[in-house]
Amino acid sequence: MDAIPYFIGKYNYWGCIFLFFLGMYAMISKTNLIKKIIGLNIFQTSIILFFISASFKHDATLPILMEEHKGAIDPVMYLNPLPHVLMLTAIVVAVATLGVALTLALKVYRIYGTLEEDEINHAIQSH
Amino acid sequence: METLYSITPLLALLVSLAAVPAIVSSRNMNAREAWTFAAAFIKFGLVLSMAPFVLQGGTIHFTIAEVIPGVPIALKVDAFGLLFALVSSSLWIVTSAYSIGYMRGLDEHSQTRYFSFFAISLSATIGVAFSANLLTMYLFYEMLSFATYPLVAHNQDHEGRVSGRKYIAYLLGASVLLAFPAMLYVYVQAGTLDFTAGGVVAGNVNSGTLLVLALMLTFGFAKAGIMPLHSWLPVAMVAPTPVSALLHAVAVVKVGVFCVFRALTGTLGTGPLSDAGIGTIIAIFASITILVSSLMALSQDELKRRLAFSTVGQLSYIVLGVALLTPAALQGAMMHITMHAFGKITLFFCAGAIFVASGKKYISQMKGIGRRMPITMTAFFIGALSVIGLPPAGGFLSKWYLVIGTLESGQIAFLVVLLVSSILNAAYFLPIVYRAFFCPPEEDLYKNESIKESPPWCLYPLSITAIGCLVLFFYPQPFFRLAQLAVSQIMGG
Amino acid sequence: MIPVDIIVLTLIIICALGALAAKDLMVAAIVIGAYSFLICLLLAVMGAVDVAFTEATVGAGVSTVFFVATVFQTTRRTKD
Amino acid sequence: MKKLALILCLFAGGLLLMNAHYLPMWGDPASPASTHVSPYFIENAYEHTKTPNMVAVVLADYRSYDTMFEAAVVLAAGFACFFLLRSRARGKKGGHHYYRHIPTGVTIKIEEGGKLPAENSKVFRSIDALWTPYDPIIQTTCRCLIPFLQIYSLYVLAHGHYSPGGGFQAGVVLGATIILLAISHNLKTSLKRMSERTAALWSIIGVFIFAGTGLLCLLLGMDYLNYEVLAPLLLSDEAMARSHSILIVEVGVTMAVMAVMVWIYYNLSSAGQQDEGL
Amino acid sequence: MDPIMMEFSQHSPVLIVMAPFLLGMAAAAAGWANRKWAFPMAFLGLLSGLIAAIHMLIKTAKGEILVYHMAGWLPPFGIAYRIDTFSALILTAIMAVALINLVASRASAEKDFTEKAPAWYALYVFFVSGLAGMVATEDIFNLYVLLEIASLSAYALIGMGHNRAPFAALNYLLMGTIGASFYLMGVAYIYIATGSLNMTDIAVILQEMGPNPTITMAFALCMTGLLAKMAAFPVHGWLPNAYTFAPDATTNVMAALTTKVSIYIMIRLVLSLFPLSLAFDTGIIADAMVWLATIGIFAGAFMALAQKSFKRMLTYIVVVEVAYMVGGFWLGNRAGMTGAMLHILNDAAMTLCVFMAVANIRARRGADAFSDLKGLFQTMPFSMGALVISGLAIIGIPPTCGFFSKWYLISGGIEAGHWGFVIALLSASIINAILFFKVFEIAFFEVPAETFGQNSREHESDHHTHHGLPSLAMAEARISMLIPLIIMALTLLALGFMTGGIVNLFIDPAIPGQVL
Repeated sequence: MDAIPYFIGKYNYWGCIFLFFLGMYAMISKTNLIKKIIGLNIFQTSIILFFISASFKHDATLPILMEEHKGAIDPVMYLNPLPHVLMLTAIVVAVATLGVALTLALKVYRIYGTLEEDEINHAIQSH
Repeated sequence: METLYSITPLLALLVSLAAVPAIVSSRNMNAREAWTFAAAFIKFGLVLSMAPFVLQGGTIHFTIAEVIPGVPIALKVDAFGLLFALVSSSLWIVTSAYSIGYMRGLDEHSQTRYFSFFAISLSATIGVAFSANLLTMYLFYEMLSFATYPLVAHNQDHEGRVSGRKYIAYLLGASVLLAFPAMLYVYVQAGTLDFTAGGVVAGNVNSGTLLVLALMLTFGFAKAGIMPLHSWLPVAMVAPTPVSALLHAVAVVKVGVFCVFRALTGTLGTGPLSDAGIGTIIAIFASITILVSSLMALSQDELKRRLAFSTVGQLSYIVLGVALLTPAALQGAMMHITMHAFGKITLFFCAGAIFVASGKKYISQMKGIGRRMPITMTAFFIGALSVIGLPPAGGFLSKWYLVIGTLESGQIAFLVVLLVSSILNAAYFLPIVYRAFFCPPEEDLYKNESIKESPPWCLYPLSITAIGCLVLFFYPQPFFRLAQLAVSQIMGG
Repeated sequence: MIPVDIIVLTLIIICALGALAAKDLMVAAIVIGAYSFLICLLLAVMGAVDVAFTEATVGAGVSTVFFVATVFQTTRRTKD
Repeated sequence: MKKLALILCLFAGGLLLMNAHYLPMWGDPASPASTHVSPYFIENAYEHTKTPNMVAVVLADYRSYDTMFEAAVVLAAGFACFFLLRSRARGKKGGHHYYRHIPTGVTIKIEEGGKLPAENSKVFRSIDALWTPYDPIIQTTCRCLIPFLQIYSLYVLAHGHYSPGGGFQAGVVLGATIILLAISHNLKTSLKRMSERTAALWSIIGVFIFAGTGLLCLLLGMDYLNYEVLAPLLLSDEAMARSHSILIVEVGVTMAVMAVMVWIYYNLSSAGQQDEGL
Repeated sequence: MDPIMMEFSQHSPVLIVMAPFLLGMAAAAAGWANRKWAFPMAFLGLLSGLIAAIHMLIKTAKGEILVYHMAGWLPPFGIAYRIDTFSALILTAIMAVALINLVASRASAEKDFTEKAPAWYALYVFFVSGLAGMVATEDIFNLYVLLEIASLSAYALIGMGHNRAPFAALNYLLMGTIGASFYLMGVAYIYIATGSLNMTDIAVILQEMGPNPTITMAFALCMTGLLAKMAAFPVHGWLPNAYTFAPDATTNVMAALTTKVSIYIMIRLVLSLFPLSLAFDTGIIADAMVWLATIGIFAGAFMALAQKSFKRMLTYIVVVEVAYMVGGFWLGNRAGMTGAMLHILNDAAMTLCVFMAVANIRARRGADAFSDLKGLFQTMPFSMGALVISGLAIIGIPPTCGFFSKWYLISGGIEAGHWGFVIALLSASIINAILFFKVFEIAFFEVPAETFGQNSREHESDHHTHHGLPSLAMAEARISMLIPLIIMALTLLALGFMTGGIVNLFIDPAIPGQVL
């Protein structure tokens, strides 16, 4: 297998997987809650990218039917619309999760006066 | 063999359970105790009503629920079950009467709770007696453990707490860790748990596994009190005496040996057990228990504790009878359930009566008490005779059959065990009687003129059971016939 | 067309690392906005215009505003 | 913990990276994802619904049920933020208030316990504690921008059948205009335009339009969300009924998303007090 | 049945989700006008869900499998709901549990949340309908969306509790999102390999395709995600804090349902999506899972022993119960699977019961540290009675339902020769017994210090104290909390007796024939 087409053919997947685990690592290891939530954001967007990458087709156009094709449609001409729909949903779910996460972080801040996890744990233990 | 499908066993089981709401909601003591009596009599009547049919060799079946494929929760009344049910339900009536005297005499607290759980315990006992398979039996066995916990811990003091903890730890621990997995293993191998003549595992397991199963089932039903799982019984004596009397001389402990009996004969089967020589191993455990507990009983000063150790030994007689696996020994074991029940309950009633009347718990304080409480101590004497196994008390008969059983099986060592233990029994009972009647009373007995016979609610029951001990010697036929039938059913004859 | 994809994805990864490394949460919030915008670009490159549109409005727009609002209400300080 | 997380992520990441070898090449038109179900959508979407934008069709018709719950997730998030944060108690910013005397443009700080001007005073106006200097350029620009943005969002909504866009995008843009108002002026101004109560009600109504359309289909005797049955009501044939219904549900989505975005912003930016925002 | 009802009844698969959902929204909207209207709406919503569930239960019991095509599009193009006997059973359990808890929690919810109570009702109902949808749906992506709606509501419901709740909820959110995202990544892999999202369709494709590394990866991702969602042992960290600090009204339903539904999803994916050979043929995955569960049981049980408050102790028991089900299922034989599936139902019931009892205690005593439980058998006999029954069920004592699922689990372990798991289950019983008896002892033998001398009523002849405790005046929980609790306690017994019927009618048909 030729190295360059292989690299091009897999680079998207690699990038997404890297982002996926970067986000996860940030969620686990960062102590700042907002940083954790940023990790969460990266984590979720990586899946969106992954899904869309997987559904990409060379030499296909946007999934919006062109006037001249009405009647006889060749599926190879158009991109797969289904992953787009799924990821649209996933984005909205992600922003909803983000909203709730930030709300909780704000609430935590108002209770402990800090966003650092270790300081919060310390406050809980000393209480 | 005739079989009949009838709801009567379930009714007999439920009647005391149904009495609980009535007991709880009763407005005064008399109503509450009236409910208890009503339930007791109805229960006894129902059990008795099944006797004629069973005496003809029939069995009565009832399936409550199909819970696991091949293993329903089902009731079956056969001769052995009926024998046990008759003993416990008849003695419940007597004990109820005695409870009234004892509890009122001592002005005990939480009597409603006491009577409620007593009724539940009886339901569980009858349930064990009428179980058609190991699962049903296990169900009622556990129900009995939990229902008796509040009775053991009745005093709600530190001692009660410690005792209750030990009680539940031994019983629950053994049943969950030993009996339950053994039962499941049998189920996985055999696909059924019904009690059948000849057992259900024959051909499915090798003899090593069979030995493990037999030991797990024998020790798993720790209510049988085989050493080293016996020590819950002496500590359970902190309970009010009627509890000790009915539950820890009749219902609970007999449920233990009954379960061992059923599990060994009905599930594992007498055939496979004797083929593999496992009976002897269990018999050895039983013998050790008999001797050790008798020796330990000798050193107890508290009357109830001495009785408790005596019970441990007597229970192992029954287990020994089972383990010998010969018809006479089995019959003797079954008879001993009855005989020991009547004898030991009498003894406990007497101990309780002494406590109610004089507040005395220790044997050393009981010098000359027979002069103040002649009826009580006479009853005590009769009960002791029965437990020792001397005529003219019923205990003689059952012991006789056990002796024959040892001869039948040709294991003379166990005969020696029986004889030695009988001597020990005499050694720890007769001095009490001697001391009560023939020693001069202690100083404070004179000072406290109020000590006289216990209240009639205490006195009559113990007289009745004492007379029962004698009657059973002269007229043991019903139980005798039942035991014979049961043996033939168990041995597959 | 293909190199564009690789370049953008590389930039995305750099932005992600930058957002996580930033010592100021406000900076991190803004960088994550840029990250979202690049994602949107990559999506558009791959022909998912609807998704790109949504990501642009939701990810780069509203999410960033939410982040900024939260940072405003709490603190910009972070230890990592 | 950090090291453990790193090892875990490296291990699992390595596994996934190695596994990526078995994934179809990027852009491969013969991959199963492109050949199994998707051709059906591409071939039939227009015929079924007379809508060229396949994404809109799949979104609001083939997989409309998903989309409805997507709107529901947004609604739930709105409720969640409200439920968690909203409180009437004053925050930690201290008891002082800032007011502007409109005729002179002077800003006054009133310490705790001081006498506050009347709520509806024409002369004094309450301003945020995180007060930024009065900036006519930003305010005017935003004022000019917002109507155009709103019209654009309606265009995105209405033209979703033919071009990229649709309910979500429109809703977010519409919500963004109100957030923009809140940022450029202050929270009170936007609350006057769209109160919390309105936002909540709109979000519920929005989702209800979507779910209600489905319920109507069900009541008329077809499967849930099967728009075909609405044809007589919409005075059109079945394909057009689908097309129209897609618009209807997208309107619902727009309303819900817009209201919820604004609602979440209100709560986040004021930490639930809704007195002073960014 | 009259024609209108016939017409309507075929829609029960969608109504079970939509009726609660719509009425939940209505509860919020109506609650905005007048707070009093929120509860009836929510109640009505869950009630209609329950009716739909029971209706489906009856239908599936007759051997029917209900398939419902959303928007009329046939799968794999549209979204479908597919309800077999077992899902109908779980749906009924979900709705019943939610409804009972709604009634029981009304008072505490309205007290705790006052003006925000309508939002609580709405989120509660969203949560329940999300769970119901997860059970019913046949579309793996729809499952993700429903999972998220249930989770988002859950985060909010938890976050309003104790002072420490928001932080616990945030941790739960992070962990839950990791779980859900892993699942979504798995969906992506499945989609890449098959191009389909419908479970039945995928199963057919995978059957033809044979072994495939992408599918193996998808399997691993989905399972990892679900393990995090169900709080299986190494990733259980979020659960104890979240459930301890959540408001009681929330904890009751969450503890009873969340983890159970995740386990249901795991079972459904393994049995009806992935090829069985993938899960069980190599034996490595299955063995690893059972060992994980075994360790989880011990770890959870010992951590439960170390706790000082009752509610927190129970949360660790939830972790242990999860491990039962995971282990039982991965034994891979019929008995083990039956046990796991039966335990989903039983555990939902008994967890609800025990947490409701604790909620009652907390409502009366205001706290649940072990030292706050003194004298409870006298002051709250009915609640304690229910607590005892649920404790027995958790220990696994017949005839409560817990015994029978344990029966299947252990016999599955014996059949598979997995002695470690058998021993773990038995030890867990013992440890549970220790845990509960610790509580019972305190409640039975000890008396709150301040009541000595004051409250004891010595003159009633019946309560005269000989050497027992001084009598305490009865102070039971309010009737609206007590009656649901007693119903639940009786249900635990009834479920035990109905085990045979449940297994034969609902669980056995749902296990594929090739599982022996």
